[in-house]
Amino acid sequence: MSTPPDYESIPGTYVYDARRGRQGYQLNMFCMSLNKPENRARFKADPAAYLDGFSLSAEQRRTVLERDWLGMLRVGGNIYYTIKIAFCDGLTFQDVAGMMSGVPKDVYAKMMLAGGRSPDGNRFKPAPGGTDHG
Amino acid sequence: MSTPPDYESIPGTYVYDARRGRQGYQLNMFCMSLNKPENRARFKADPAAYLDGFSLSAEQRRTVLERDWLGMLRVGGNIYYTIKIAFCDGLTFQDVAGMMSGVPKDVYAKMMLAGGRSPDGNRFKPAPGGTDHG
Amino acid sequence: MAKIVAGIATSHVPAIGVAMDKGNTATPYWEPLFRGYGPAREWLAKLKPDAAIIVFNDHASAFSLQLIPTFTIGVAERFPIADEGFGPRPVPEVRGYPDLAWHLAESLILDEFDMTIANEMPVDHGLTVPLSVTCGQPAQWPFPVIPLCVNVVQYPPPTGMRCFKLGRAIRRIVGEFAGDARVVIYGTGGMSHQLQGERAGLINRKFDTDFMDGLTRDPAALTRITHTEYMREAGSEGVEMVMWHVMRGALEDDVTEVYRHYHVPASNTAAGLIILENGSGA
Amino acid sequence: MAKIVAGIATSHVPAIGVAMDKGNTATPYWEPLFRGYGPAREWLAKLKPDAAIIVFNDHASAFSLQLIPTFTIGVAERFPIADEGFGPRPVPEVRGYPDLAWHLAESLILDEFDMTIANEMPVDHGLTVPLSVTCGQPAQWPFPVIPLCVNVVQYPPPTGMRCFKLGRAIRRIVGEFAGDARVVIYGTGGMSHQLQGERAGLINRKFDTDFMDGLTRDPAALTRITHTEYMREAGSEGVEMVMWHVMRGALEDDVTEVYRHYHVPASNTAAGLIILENGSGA
Ligand SMILES: [Fe+3]
Ligand SMILES: [Fe+3]
Repeated sequence: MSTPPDYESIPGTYVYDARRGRQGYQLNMFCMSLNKPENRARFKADPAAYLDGFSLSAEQRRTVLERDWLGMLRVGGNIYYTIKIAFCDGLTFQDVAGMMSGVPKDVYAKMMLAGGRSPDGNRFKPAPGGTDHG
Repeated sequence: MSTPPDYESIPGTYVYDARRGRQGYQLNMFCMSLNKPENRARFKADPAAYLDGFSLSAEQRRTVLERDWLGMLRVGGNIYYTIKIAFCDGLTFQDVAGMMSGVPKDVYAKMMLAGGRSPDGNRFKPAPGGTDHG
Repeated sequence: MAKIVAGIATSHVPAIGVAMDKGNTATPYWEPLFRGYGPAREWLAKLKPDAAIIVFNDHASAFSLQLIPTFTIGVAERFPIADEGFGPRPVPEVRGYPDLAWHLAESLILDEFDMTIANEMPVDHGLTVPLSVTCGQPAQWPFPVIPLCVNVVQYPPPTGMRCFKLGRAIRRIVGEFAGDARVVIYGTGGMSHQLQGERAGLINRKFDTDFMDGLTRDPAALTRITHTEYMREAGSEGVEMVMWHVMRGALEDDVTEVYRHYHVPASNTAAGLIILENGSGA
Repeated sequence: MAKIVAGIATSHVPAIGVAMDKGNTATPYWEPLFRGYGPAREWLAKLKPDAAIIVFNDHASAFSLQLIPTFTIGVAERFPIADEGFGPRPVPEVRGYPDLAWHLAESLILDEFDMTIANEMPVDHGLTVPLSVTCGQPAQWPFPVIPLCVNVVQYPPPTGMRCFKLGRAIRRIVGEFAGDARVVIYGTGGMSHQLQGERAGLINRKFDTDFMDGLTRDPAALTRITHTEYMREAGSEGVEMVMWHVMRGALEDDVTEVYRHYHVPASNTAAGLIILENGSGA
């Protein structure tokens, strides 16, 4: 509990552990509700009103309404849950992955076609406490 | 799977195992619904109509409508579930235990006050395959 | 470091809760049972634990047959009181202890216990009656609780040995938790009782007494009792006693029995209570 | 006696299912992936197993964060297709195999695996995409299925070692089942992929290749890979590969790799497929 878990040294990665499980519960349970077509219809018709039915923090609410995909992860969103918002928008996993990694859709698609993002240089955060031996 | 489980040698006992779990699922899920006060009210008001909402076998349905407590166990009822029907009737676990063991309420109560049913003579079914060494 | 300082095992008969909720504890039927709970309450009030882990089983309240987890740990901030079919008991909501509960959940899974994690879970008499028995009727429960729910409704429950090993792991993992919380662990359920069938009302005083004796002296031997032996000797619902092994496993090898109470009947059940402290005593 | 005759591991990327459901498998993007699935379908059609155990993970379809079981075994007669947020896939309902599923559930629990038993469970792409990949688009799936669902959504998933031990137990328990059913076991998920964060799109061909090599040759070494190593090397969702260990554990010590296919990309994922048969080969 006192030392940070070793996976914290992985860059650009939001492991859905106990801390995020506690922080993101309401946000993810809202996403879960979108498994029902009638709820998807209500959310699409009036997102803000639909969100009133869940106890999200102001920042969680903002990330959903603004489709801030990376922001959602930072306030406890779990990608298997938040992707359901993207499905409502007609987006795919790859669309959202591109947005989260901050590059245009075609650039991300090209990276994947070229074999994906290399692990080399992407194993450890550059900060003190980790060096990439990839 | 081929030899009967050893607990089958216990008399007057309906172990809620895989066989009963498969047989009694719908019956017990009906009982589970009685955890909600609105469902209890509907069941009390019109038991037959309420049961129409569940896929019970004719015999399961009969045991519920006739409050055949022992019969319920024989068609897959689990006592932790079927007792909820008794709660609707204002009965207690002890009332139902007496009825299942086939004695009047006061006789059962006296047996319990005198230390309960003895295990002696009640460990094994009298049939071939088991003798009571209690 | 946090530490499990003592263990309590007690039956969790629903009628005991009803007697307390209705103010019937002084009737001739109930007085002998409740008289025996007094010393346990005094002991616990003196111990003042910072938290409790309560090992119990759900009785078709939080869980239905749709999904039947073997071991569930509750990590929520609070656990509402379940409606079991006659309205929720009029007792305080149960406060959780998410920091320690999540630490347990994570460490147990990495230690090869296949836990189910519950972020929401109403709790029924299996958990609240032991609290009532040992804490009385306060406006708030005196400590936060980690509910640890064991399946005993669908056969098979986990074995006594598995439960004992879970207790052992809990002891170690609580000891790795930062801070100095003093934790008490409850094993609940039992003792001998059979609620169902023509054999309802079975009580086996000798089995129960031997079980309580063995809990202090030779818990390893007790873990070899099979499910069929529990059911044959102590009634079909007597198999709930497997939950006492979790409590015992979470204590040190050497323990001292500091209190025991045994009374027949509480409704259909033999009500037992035992308190064990770590160490072989003074 | 029943027997596990072979194992398949395959990624279960949802986009692969969508490509099949929309008839896009011959496009330039998808053709190279689906070409590689052909031999696996032929192999399975020739094997004609009587049943399959499919080890998969749910993706917020049947289970929410309310209750998170580590291992769930489905004992139902049928499993409906889940709506994951864009309507259920247009594929046949999955038939269950309650006789063997209950036998497994009961024996696993008595063998100290803390299973959750599911009497009702919709199944999502984690289970249906592997069926589609290996069976094509029949009007009915060719065999009944026992779904075995593993938590990988909430950290921590069970360890690779625990998954391997579960497979070992499954092998023995299937062998104790009356009848002569020939059972195939699927491990699904993986290979390297990361769906989230700034590092999304990570693919590690070397890690994946080494993992497939090790699965045949030295599965014990693979079970020592930690969760952090999976996530660092193969992406945060690459940890799904723990499910391949259940499949491998359920096979004999000596196996022969009869087929392998590996393709990048399928959406964000490296799609891998491997077929292992018992015995060290001809
Ligand atoms: Fe109980
Ligand atoms: Fe997956």
